Amino acid sequence: MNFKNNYLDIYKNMLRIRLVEEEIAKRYSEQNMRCPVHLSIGQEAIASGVMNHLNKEDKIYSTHRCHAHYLAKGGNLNKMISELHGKASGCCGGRGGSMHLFDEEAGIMSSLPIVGSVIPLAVGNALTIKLKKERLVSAVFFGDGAIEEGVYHESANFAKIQSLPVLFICENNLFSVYTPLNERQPSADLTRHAKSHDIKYLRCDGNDISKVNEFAFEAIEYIRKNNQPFFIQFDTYRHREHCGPNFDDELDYRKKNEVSFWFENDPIINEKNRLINDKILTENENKKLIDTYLNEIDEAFKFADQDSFPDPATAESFVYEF
Amino acid sequence: MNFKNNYLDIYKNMLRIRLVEEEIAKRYSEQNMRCPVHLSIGQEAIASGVMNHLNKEDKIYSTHRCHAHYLAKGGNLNKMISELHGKASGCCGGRGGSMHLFDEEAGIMSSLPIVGSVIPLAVGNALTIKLKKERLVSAVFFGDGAIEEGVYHESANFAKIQSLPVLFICENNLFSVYTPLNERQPSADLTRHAKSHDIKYLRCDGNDISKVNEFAFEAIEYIRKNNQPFFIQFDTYRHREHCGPNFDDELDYRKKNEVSFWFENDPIINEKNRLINDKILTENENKKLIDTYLNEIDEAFKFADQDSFPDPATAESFVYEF
Amino acid sequence: MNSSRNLTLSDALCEATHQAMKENKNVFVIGEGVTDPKAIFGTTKDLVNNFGVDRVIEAPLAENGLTGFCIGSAMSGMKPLLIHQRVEFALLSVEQIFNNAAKTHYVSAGKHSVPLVIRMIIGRGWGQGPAHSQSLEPIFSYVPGLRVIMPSLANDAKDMLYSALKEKIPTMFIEHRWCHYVTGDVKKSASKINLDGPKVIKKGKDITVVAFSYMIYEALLASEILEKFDISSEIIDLRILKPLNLKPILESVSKTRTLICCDTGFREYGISAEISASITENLFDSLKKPVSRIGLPNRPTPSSRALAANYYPTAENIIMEAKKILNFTDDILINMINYLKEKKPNIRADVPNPLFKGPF
Amino acid sequence: MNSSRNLTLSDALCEATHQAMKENKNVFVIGEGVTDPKAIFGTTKDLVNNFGVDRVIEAPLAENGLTGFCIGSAMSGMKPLLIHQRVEFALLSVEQIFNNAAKTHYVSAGKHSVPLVIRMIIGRGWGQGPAHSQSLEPIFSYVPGLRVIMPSLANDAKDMLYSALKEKIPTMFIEHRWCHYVTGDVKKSASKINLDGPKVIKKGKDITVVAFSYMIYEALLASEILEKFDISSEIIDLRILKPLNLKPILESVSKTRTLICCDTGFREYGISAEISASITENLFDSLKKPVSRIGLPNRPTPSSRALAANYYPTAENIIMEAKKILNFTDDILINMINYLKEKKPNIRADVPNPLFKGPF
Ligand SMILES: Cc1ncc(C[n+]2csc(CCOP(=O)(O)OP(=O)(O)O)c2C)c(N)n1
Ligand SMILES: Cc1ncc(C[n+]2csc(CCOP(=O)(O)OP(=O)(O)O)c2C)c(N)n1
Ligand SMILES: [Mg+2]
Ligand SMILES: [Mg+2]
Repeated sequence: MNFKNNYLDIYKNMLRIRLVEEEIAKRYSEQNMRCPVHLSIGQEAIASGVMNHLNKEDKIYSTHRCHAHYLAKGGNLNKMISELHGKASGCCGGRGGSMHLFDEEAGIMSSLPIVGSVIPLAVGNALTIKLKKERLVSAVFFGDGAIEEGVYHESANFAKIQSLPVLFICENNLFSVYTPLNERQPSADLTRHAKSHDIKYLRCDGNDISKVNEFAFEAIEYIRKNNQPFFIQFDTYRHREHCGPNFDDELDYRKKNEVSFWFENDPIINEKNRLINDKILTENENKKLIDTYLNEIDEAFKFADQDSFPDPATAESFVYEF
Repeated sequence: MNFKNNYLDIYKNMLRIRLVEEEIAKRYSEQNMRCPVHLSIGQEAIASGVMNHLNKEDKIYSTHRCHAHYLAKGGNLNKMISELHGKASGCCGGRGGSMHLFDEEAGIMSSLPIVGSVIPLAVGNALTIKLKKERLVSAVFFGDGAIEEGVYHESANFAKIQSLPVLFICENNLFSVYTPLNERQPSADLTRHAKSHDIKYLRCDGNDISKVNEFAFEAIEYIRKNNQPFFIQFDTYRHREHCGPNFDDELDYRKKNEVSFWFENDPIINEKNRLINDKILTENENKKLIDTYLNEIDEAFKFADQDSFPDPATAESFVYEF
Repeated sequence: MNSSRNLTLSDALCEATHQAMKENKNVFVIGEGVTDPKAIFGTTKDLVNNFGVDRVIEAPLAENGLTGFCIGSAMSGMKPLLIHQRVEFALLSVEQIFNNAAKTHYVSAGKHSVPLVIRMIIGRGWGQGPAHSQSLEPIFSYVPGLRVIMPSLANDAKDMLYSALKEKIPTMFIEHRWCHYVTGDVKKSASKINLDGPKVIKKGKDITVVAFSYMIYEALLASEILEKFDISSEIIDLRILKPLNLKPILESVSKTRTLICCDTGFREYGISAEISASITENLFDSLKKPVSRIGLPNRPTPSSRALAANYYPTAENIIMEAKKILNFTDDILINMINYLKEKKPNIRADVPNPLFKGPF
Repeated sequence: MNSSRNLTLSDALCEATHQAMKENKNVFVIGEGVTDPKAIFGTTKDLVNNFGVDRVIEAPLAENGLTGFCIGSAMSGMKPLLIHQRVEFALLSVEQIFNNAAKTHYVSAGKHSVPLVIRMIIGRGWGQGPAHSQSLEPIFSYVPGLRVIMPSLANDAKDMLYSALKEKIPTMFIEHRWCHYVTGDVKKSASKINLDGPKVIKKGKDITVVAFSYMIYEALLASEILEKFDISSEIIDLRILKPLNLKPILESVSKTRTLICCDTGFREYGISAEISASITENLFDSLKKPVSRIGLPNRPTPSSRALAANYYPTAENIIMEAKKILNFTDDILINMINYLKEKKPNIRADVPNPLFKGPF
């Protein structure tokens, strides 16, 4: 594989995710999306940069904060918005809600709300890849909180001793809900938990899309060549409340200068400016992009609105697969 | 505290443990000790060296392989042998068996058969010490297998961020049951799992009693001064089968040269030779020591023999503490 | 001077904790979010301001470890109150709870105690979905050595939490999120009460209804409807699922000779199965009809409100079971259901019934 | 050509695994000790020699992780067989089992499958003590989406394991250590059978006894004694605790109008509670007496054989319950117990009854 420096595509991908989530935030108070939502706004570069080097056939796993990963990997937008509305065409037929997004056709295997719980599943998929000699990558996204759960360590150790093609992507947004990383761990360098398991690792600013793109390439190349796990820490920040559509910095749990530092380091605005500077994009083209996406998003919401609710009579199906 | 180089005491302690366990092994086939036994034969230096620097008031926690820790810390021998016999005077009144030894008066808080399960308990005791400002040390012994359990990592992280006076002692005997360490982990250097949690650590040959004694002193001094956790890895070897009284090297799961290397590196024989060499002990004194201990041990077995079984009517007591 | 005020159950729990911590400096609180602005749905409000970070410990994400830390610290002299925002998070710590919390007192022949209280919250509504909504009390109630408490009334919740923190028994204190909103007269001072079992919270003579936690409110509503039609029901709040004290239930059923049991969790292998089996063993000849059980159907909780609608049993189900037992006419049933619908207009299945705000 | 031999149940399980692995290269085995000289009480013997370390994976100590690896690998096309030497070790993985194994098929509206089998062994005897002896089947049976199998007969165990490995349902396959020693006629070939529920293993007309796993042997022994005194008992092997199929039990109880249920685990909140409650709901008017339940008393398992002696229920308890139900005379009871003692001389409570070696 060659390094893909298709930054305009990546930018588009990020922009689209941002617009989808802003629309969710805008409409959330209408109470038609009746499930908790954990928005990725501010953290899009990681999803877009990593997915840039994963193929459709590669597998990804995600958490409660899964919208960006789902969209970046090519998950179906209509099915996502329908799922948030609890409608029949949702990816889970309305059974899961926003924390259970998946789209097998796009290689999005599972998103799970219990912190850390999805990590061993991705390792298990990597075991399948090894046993079936599929030559794919299994990638798992998780937060700085998830690495505190014991199961992360059990997963890392197993991936290493079994030589499994799994990419661990830790998105360090410095918080678990309202609790800062430094109250929970002795250091913000989470790669120490890759090193200790003898797993190769990298760390960079997760809001710098060119770094993310380069590091993701390096990691994924390494995995494909060596059939060994790899760990990347991306430092980033969420813009809005942990769960829900609003900003919540009036609660003062995050330092003002930290907030402003990260808000000014917005991956999408920075990249847009760079692309315009480098004459890869014009303001006009950007506006058009936005219009196109808003249209698509509007259609998705219309689709979800018009979609029927699942028939209560179907509630009993699929408990068992006889 | 000053460094204690009372090697004759330490030797006695090791010797006594060895003799107790050899007696258990000898009598096990009589089927009066009707519970699984995990002998520490070969690993005694660690228990004796570490306990040399712990006071009676300091707390220890152990595993399925707890005999040496119990005895080295000053646990009551009669209560232990009675417990192995399922008798009423046993430390658990016969309820626990050999994997549940404790003696609160001697600061032996708990031994537990589920691998890894005891580690957070020791950390919890260290939390009590901190909250009650008791200035004690809580020490936990566990194997190279236990460190694979996620709960070890959860415990290490919490001990570090809460600044808890806990000593993690990992006895690496290179095996979990029949499975060698190198099939289970990428490296035999287990201190990497202290470093990653930003915990101070040391590692040495756990069969070299002078090293064990020095390192234990250093660690415990550090904990007492700094109220911070510490981790020591002691490399060692068990002589007999994982569970039961016999040797089992006919099964060929351990390499012949590894077995003979470690058997020749017997902590008790080496130390005896050194003490005799250095004129601290004579062969004759050693014989007398052995006689004294064998006598004591014989008494303990008599005690257990004569001890009554717990009254079946008491089986209902202590489910709840109303 | 023990005046009382109208408080929510969550405020009542918060008060109990403040009072227990004030009285006993060995009580400490630990959990993910206990010091954060949301303060575990308000139940840990101001604790950290009053008692400091040493005694109100914000935890890393490590539920299994946390449970072990609490057990070790309980065994060595402290009284931890561990809080999980969802009962599901405690699933990671079942080994610690079953083996170490439940058995240590027994295995040590009474020499060790594990005076630990674990608060766990059952999520419900607003699309919580399959992994944030489970009623797992049967799992814990199966294990001898554990105490399992599920409060329904605000003042009782306060007294039970406060009393559990005074005793030495490892206690699973399971709260239904919808009970948090319920209000009631709550005494200012906290009382040490006997945690000895179920309580008759409404006297009656025709039919006994055993319920607990949130289902108490559905039972009270059903009872009100039944009463309109001259059927008098006795409601027993089970309160303490383990150890199980059947006496108050036996007494009531001896009188009414009928019984409906309501679970917040699954019907199959649920709490009501044990109650039904035990009561039938004891009162087989007095029972007019077999014991009725009400609980969730045999499937996970879907997120969509369309699928959740017929999932959770309500007062209506209780009334239907009452009809089966008491054999009143279809006409009366229809009238009852109509009356219920009037009292409880089209409420969405995914938000708490405002009727159930209390005070109770 | 499907000749059969007398094999132990553990050998039967081993054969089922070999055959399943031979037929389907997606089946793999994983667990702590699966390749070691003891080979999980012989049940994984020669697997690694036949199928190599890729498909017979010796695992590090990480039960929660392992369960997740198996779920992920099952979802992506493999058929893992995960083995725990003691059911207690699986307690570390309950979150994975409850949330991910049980619910994924449902939550994904049928798009994902988790064809995973987890073998878990209930330790017993030889002072296993409180944390190596628990019967935890009610915990798993509470959860919709899981299948819970507890085999008792050797050939049936083989067929059930083999069939579970052919299907796509996350299956908890719980074996009682003392059943491993039991022998029976085991067919050479493995059969894919319907895993659809309980089976009458002995016909009778006076009383129905439902049991499973090791308690089947106590029930058969009791049945033999009762027969000597002209009481004919029908024995139903429950086999599959979840999903629960009551039909064969209903049929039998409709005929005998009596029922004794036997648990290997605790009586309170045990499997029998559900069976008692359900059967009574359905057959209240036919039942001559309330359903009897037999199970462990409400306390942990002590290690000492002196305390274990009265802990485990035996054929004697079944006979005593039969007396309560059928009202035979005290004299007959005494004769029965004497006869039982002759058949089963002073056997220690902590080793398997040699009577129960079979063949069955
Ligand atoms: C086992 C478990 N514990 C607690 C929670 C509650 N919870 C949901 S998200 C979250 C924060 C996780 O932080 P992190 O992993 O950093 O992800 P982020 O939300 O920052 O993206 C917590 C504590 C949970 N879902 N699962
Ligand atoms: C959670 C759990 N998994 C598996 C076991 C079975 N088991 C008992 S001891 C043991 C070996 C543990 O190895 P290690 O920690 O190195 O201690 P050692 O026996 O070598 O002293 C195992 C796997 C257990 N008791 N608990
Ligand atoms: Mg975070
Ligand atoms: Mg070891």
